[in-house]
Amino acid sequence: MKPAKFTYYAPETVAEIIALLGRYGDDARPLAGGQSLVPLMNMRVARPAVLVDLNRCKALDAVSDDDGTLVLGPMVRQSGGERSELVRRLCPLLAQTLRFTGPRAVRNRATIGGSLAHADPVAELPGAALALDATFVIEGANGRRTLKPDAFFVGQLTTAIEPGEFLREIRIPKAAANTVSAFIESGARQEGVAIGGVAAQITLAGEVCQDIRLAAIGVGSGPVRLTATERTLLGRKLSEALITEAAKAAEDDVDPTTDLHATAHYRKRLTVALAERAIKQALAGPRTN
Amino acid sequence: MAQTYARGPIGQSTLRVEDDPLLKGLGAFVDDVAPPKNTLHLGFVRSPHAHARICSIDTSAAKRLPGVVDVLTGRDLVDLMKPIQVDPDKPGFKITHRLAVTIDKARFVGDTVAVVVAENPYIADDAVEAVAVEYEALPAVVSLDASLAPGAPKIHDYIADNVIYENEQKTEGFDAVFTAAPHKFVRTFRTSRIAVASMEARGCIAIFERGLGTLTFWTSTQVPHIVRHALSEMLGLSDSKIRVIAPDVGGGFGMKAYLYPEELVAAALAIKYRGSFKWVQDRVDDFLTSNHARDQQYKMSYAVSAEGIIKAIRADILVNIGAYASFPMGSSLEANGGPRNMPGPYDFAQFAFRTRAVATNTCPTGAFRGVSAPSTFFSVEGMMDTIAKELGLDPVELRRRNLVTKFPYTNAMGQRYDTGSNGECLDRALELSGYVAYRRSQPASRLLDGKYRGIGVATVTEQTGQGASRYKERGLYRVPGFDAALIKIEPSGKVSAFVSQAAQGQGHLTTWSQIVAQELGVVPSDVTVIQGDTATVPFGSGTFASRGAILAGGAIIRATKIIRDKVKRIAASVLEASATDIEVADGYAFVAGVPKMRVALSDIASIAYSLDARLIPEGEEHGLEAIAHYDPPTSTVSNATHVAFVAVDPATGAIEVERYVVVHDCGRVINPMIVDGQVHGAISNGLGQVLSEALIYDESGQLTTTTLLDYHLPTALDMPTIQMEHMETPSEITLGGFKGVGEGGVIGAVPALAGAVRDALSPLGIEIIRLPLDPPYVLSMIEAAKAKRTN
Amino acid sequence: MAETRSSGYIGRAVPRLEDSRLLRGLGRYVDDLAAPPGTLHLAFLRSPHAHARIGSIRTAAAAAIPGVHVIATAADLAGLFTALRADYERPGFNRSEWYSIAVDRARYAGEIVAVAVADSPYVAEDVLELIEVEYAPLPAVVTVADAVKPGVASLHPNIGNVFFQGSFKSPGFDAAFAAAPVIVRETFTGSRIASAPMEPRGGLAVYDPGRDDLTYHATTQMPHIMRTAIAESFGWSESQIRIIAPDIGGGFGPKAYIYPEDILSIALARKLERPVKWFCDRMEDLQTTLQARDHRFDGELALDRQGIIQALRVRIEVNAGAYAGYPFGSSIEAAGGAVMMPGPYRLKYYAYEARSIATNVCPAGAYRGVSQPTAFFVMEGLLDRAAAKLGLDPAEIRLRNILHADEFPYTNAIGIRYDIGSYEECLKRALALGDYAGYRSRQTPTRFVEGKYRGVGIACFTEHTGQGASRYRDRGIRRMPGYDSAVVKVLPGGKAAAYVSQTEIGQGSITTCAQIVADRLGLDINDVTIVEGDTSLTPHGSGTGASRGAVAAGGAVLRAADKVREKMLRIAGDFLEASPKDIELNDGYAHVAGAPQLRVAIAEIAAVAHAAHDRPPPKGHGFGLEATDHYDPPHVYITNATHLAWVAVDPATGLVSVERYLVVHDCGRVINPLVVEGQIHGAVAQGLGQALMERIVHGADGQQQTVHFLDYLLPTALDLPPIEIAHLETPSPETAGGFKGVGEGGVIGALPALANAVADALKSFNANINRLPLAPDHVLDLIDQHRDRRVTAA
Amino acid sequence: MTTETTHVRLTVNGRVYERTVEPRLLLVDFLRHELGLTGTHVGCAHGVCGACTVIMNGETVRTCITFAVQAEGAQIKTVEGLAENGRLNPIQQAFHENHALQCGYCTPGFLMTVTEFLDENPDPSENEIRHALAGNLCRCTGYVNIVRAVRAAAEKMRSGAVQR
Repeated sequence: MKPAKFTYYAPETVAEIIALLGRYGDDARPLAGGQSLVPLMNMRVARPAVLVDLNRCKALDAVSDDDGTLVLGPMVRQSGGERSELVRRLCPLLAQTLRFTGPRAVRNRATIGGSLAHADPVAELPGAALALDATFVIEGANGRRTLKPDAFFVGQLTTAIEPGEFLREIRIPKAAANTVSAFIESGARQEGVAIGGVAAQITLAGEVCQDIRLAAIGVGSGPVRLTATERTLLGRKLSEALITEAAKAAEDDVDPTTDLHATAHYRKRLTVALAERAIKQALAGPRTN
Repeated sequence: MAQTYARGPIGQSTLRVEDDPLLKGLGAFVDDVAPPKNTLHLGFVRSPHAHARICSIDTSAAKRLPGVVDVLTGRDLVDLMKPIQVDPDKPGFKITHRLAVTIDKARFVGDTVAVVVAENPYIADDAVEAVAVEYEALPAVVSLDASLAPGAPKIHDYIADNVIYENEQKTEGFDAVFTAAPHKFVRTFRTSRIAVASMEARGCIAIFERGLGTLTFWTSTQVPHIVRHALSEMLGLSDSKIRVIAPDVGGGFGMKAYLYPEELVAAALAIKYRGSFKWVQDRVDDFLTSNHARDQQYKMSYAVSAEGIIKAIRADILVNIGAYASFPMGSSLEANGGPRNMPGPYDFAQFAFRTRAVATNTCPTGAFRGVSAPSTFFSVEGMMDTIAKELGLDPVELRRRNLVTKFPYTNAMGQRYDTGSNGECLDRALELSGYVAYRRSQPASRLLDGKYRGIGVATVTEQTGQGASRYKERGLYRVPGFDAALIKIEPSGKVSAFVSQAAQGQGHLTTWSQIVAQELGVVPSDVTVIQGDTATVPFGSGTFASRGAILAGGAIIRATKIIRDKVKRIAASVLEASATDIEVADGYAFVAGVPKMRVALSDIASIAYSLDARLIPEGEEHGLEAIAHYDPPTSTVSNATHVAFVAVDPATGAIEVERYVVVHDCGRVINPMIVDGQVHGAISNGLGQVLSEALIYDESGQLTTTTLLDYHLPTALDMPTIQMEHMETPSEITLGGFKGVGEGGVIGAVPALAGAVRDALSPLGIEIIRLPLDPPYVLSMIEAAKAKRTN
Repeated sequence: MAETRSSGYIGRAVPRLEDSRLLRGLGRYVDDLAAPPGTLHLAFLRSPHAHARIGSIRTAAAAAIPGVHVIATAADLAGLFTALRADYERPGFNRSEWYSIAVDRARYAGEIVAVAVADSPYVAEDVLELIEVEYAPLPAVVTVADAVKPGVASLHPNIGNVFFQGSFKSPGFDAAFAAAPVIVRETFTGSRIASAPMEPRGGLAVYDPGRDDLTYHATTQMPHIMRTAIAESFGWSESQIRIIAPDIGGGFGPKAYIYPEDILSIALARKLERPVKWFCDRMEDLQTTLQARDHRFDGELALDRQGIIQALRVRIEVNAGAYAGYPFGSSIEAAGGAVMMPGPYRLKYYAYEARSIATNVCPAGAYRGVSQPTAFFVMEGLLDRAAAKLGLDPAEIRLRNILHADEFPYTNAIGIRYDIGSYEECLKRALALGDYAGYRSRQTPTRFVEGKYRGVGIACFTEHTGQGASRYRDRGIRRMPGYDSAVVKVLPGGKAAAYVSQTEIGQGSITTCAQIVADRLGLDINDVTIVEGDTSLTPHGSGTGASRGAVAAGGAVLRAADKVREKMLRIAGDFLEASPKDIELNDGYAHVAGAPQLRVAIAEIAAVAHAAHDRPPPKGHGFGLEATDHYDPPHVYITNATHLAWVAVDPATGLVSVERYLVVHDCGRVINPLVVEGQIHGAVAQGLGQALMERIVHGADGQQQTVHFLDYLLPTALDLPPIEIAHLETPSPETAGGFKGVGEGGVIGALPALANAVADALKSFNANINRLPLAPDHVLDLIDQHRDRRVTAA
Repeated sequence: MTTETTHVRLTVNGRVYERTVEPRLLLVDFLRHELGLTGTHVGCAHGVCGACTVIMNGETVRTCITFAVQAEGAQIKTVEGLAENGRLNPIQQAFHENHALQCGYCTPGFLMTVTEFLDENPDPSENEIRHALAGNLCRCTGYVNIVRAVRAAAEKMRSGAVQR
């Protein structure tokens, strides 16, 4: 398990990054935290001819509040994001999700942008991004374009980022007042790689569900929105019984496949259980101001 | 010759297994061993003064050099190690201490004053130069006479007369016998100081393994176990955490049977810095600091009957021991070596001696092949030649009248000779050399074709294979005396032999494999001998003092017997026979007389190691190995006659050795080719001592011979062809009947060559009482004699 | 056992001597060793097919890479070594061989087809990618059922895919079985698992062409056996071979084997006359290090109406993979399970049939506990089913059958003798410490508490430890000597060293051996050096495995130390003018009992013995202070234990969490409680992994799908509960020192305890726990089935 | 920025090292085989087992999935840098006293993880300890004694801090 040879660049500006990505096109891969890419390179499953290391570019790891939108540079480290006061305040679900993205040593290095761009179907952040209705800013030689999650996540390990482009920014709308959220997941052991997980963000008016976004992971080629459950709950008072019933509807939203870690049937069952728990856990937590 | 021995691998000139790697350049001498990464290199700042007070040492400039890691003085090291102390608290001994790096005074040129630690040996040399030492020079004593002179400067403050060791003994009734004898002869003989000059100088690598807290110490030594024990004692690290490895050693000859200060320093620094340190000596440093030898004086007084029968001998011996007593042999080794060897092959009852080891401001002296015996027999045989001449007897005739020919015999020192062949050896040597015919045709002038030509005959003994009791008697507590062998028939049926000794070229791997093979009924190529590594081989003494064959051979014989008996018992169980009926040969155990009823050793090994369908017989321990020690009860005595023919060029004083004959008896010969090699090499060492080798200190104590241009080792041109024959009179004391052989060649060569020159120059009235007989000295004697005659 | 006074190190919780260097990062595992100058790196091209004929191999493109030295196939290495063969030739065993590189045919995905030697491991991997091999895939047999179908081609000549088969039936079995009124039967299967030591396998072969000898540093538990195997394979003398097992990062059984990589690296080191190094990566380790526990056990337990066991019958099938490994051969799992099955209960009638079957997957072999975890998964599972059927509490049915203290020595149904034990006491103690009765009394029929189903499981078991030569011969294992050896020396300076034939692989044997030596010789433990794992330094013996360290190696150390002790006492007696039997050794001194001022330092005794003293050694006793001794335990020694596990099952996720775990254990005389507890903790964790999450999955084509730690799951700190341990000490009256083994017991108990606990928790679902692992999807299925699966009556 | 080799300069345990390496050289191979600091181990080379954990610029990282070139200018602390004046530090000592290691292969990774953890959370609960350790695999100890050792180290370090 040693990576194949590659040409290495460590540009310090965005312009250089774009120039390099443009020059090498399909041969180049941006290197963010590397926590998913380098294992694949070690196994020689991934073997980019050119690696453009984003870690030296200072402009990419900023967290800011752009008038009510949380703006994240792609190189914000996952452990840094979790600790960020701004993230916690504007976007509690993201902070909650970041606790689950891996062991501390991995999160110290792994980036928010890297995980989103990697688009692993069992990764937590794409689920959160979907629930948060994040906007993905992609930049390349032809300038910037923005995509919503449904357009960004194309398939397993595939996003809409084209050769020559990279994920330049993630923009997440600030959670509205009276919003609650939770992320939970479950795996084959007490913690670790998830089999499935659910991110929930609910905005309440009193006890009534005013807005709700639920996203499940591990049940498709990318994160899946649990629209049937959402529909059942939207505009209604969230009683325990209603939540249980609504969660059952999640079965209709997902169409998972069987793999090493679980059967399709199990994944459906798990999604239902986690949806119920995520909603209940969110409701048990504090509301945003 | 009561015992007869079966034919087998012993006695064959088996080609050496050592040779293949050495011939391919695959030997591994200390400097060939790859040291770990980041190994640091040592350099030693040597005193340029023979005797000086150290006033100050400024290490700052040296420390500033890039690549210099540290510079340490004696004071920095004093807490890391105990001083070297060797001699016992017994009458005659004075206990001395030596600091590996001296603090107060330098006591010889080469005494160590500071140590540098650097990233490579080049920088180490730079740093040595950059250490500034301020000395206050003191008067130095170099010679025996100067050291013993009244009011001579003291080498060690606590030794008033510079005599470190003294021993005086006299047989009962000596004075009366001496006085009563009709003839008295007195001569004083001197032998020069010589260097061992092994082709590989000294060196060591000390590797401290931080994880395990262990020290692996590679060193060019003859005595790895003694080094380990000494390091343990002086550095305070458990000997179980020290592994001493003597890799290939490029010659030792006794000089490497010592622990040296550099070894202590390297090991101490490795422990202190938890790292690796290496030091490899250069030739100049070797001449300055590796133990010298044979700076001795023998005043011999003989009382002889009218028939030339020796009645009594008195000897007064002085040994220049240099600045310090060395570990582990101490100050008494050479001083006692003289009287111990002096009785030699001759029969006399009355003996008196006084022997003293005298300190001087010179490099310490110690063991070199034969220790004192070459000087002793130079003196003894010199006396025999002189007495024969004075009494008008042929030198051979005088010897014959005095030789011990009946065995067992106990000499005047109480040493028992179990068997020997002094007379037979002499007869055969005379026959081979054509002595009688030579004498008959020899002109009285000794001049033939413009050169003085003469013949020298020396009959000598060699004390070999000493055990623990002998060393304890001599006060050499640091020399265990015994050796050991651990023999294993491995699961495959092949054999491993782990022997406590460490070779320096003698061919241990080959000879031991022959003994093992003989005793276990296998072929030598199935035997692998392992030696020189304290981690793998059992504890023992090491290789020096012609003890290899006897001690290792004895231990091997004892260990193999245990295994053979076990093989027989297992075979008996397999073959359903009685163990007493089983014989072992050719890789099989078989029922005596029924060779078809047999079981292969490899099968027996499988059973013994529980790798077979058959379980080991009830009551039998697993494995097929045994360890045994051997400690011979006394010395064993080899004997030889050397006959040398020389020609002396009166114009140049140059001596040419024209012919050389040796008849030698070292008991049962294991490998004649290797014994021949030992004798050849030793003769060349003796030839060097007689003809050319001398370390010369000037009056201030500076060594003037510090290169191979100044110190003359014999070359192929100097050595004659050697005609050799073996007699085999097995010892009745030692296991296997072996006697030692490593040193005999020097012991015989020195008196034989000196005697031949004496014979050649006898018409001139020249007495040969001093060595070496280098051309200027010989020419000066010839010229002086001629001048005397013309006067 | 001669009871003499000791300085009390045996039995003390001495912190380990091994730790200091390991904690500082100064351990020396194979890949940490400073590679000698000129070292080349070896990488292995492995068959991607489970079964394929190998056609042409093209290496030209690969050979053009700068830094490559050699690319070799079987043809290039022909004649350098021979195949390894471990089994006996006797009825029940079918002869097969394992050649280290595939010739013509690859028999499992991962088998080596070619090798590359290069300047660096990076380049070596580059080279592998460019070697082109033509494969003609053949049908792969992956399961036992497939392998023995009529008409399936044999993987090895003339074996019909049966490596081994054996059977046994007690006289009178049929009648006893037929007469029993109650019979429970079930088929139990375990998943194939990996030992997954944290350090994968590796080796560094240094061949000295000058001396024609080899030093091979290897991740091995059994250097002496490896040396013999290599000598045999290469036709060398063992004298030419030195095997060094440096620090070993976990062994657990599979590192007791000789692997193709070992043989190939040695062959290449010799061929190239350069040091050759290899180090498996995790993917290679998971695919090619011997796997284990691919078992199917059909068990039938016959009882009377009081729940007293009448007879037990079991049929065992083991998927042994493609080859029989050296040294344990093909029978270790199949025959081992069968022999160890009878356990701690009174059982007179026993019958088994067992076989090992060859398939196109990675070879299987010894892994901590070998087949005992499965055997007790079966036995304890059947007992719980019988209890349910009879309306007895699981504890009660065990109490009715378990052997009592007054029944020892006891010879079980297949003739294995149990010397002594505390079987009943262990169970009772565990029930008391766990407040079992209280827990049961609080339990509801649904077992549903605070959102989870909660239950308790009991497992009683025996652990076969310290087997000697005769046991291995009985089992048909020829290459395992069975005895162990030690050389104990007191060196001239008075400190001690012991050279032991076993190998430290993390179990703390350096410390425990040092305790024995220090105890017997009256030395401070810091003055004792223990050397293991080096065939040049240590005496011949078996090595580390099968819970034999304390018994066999510990016994050898004890015996050798006592010989040295005796000599020290004689010398001390000489010094002190006292009888040796009145002398005690303590704190570095020998002193007259009751008169501590009458003493002589052990350092002085050592000086005398080594002729480094003016006092001679006592006449007739020879020089040195050292002794070699061997210990071949005459039988097998049975350690016993009871495990109790409390679990909670999340009905929404199927995730099982272990909430409490209790072990009461008796391994005879305990040398170091700290070390014994560590062994139990680790083994329980491995049992927990097997019970709850670990599984190697093969596709129908024989491809292994779980090749890294993202797919092959090991338990983490979150999965393990704190483990409570109580020791009972019933010293063996037969072994040296009274020691019994302990290394494997934790796994053996954890499997049945956890399985039974989950079954108890899911009692209301009548969940049939007969298959492992109890992974979330499996558990959720069990809950979902929710149908009455009553235990089948006879 | 080149194909073949790149220059790296970094500080490990207070000592500055400079080497020229291939960009693909993993940081763990660099530490182990270029610098000879073999205390850091490779257990999986895919970032799961945690054996290769070191502290880089104040935070734990997995060196088997980091390239050496990426450590240019970094401050790294490895297990070899933990002992203080040759003495085991309180975490190491607690591991020793509580028998928290067996084969020792994974131990350096645990020590580095615990170093960061106790630095941030000096008084952790058992549950917090288990979560902090969950990214490191151990196959020998069952984690029982590692958890104990972390608790003991925390106590010792807290009491030490009070004394100071």
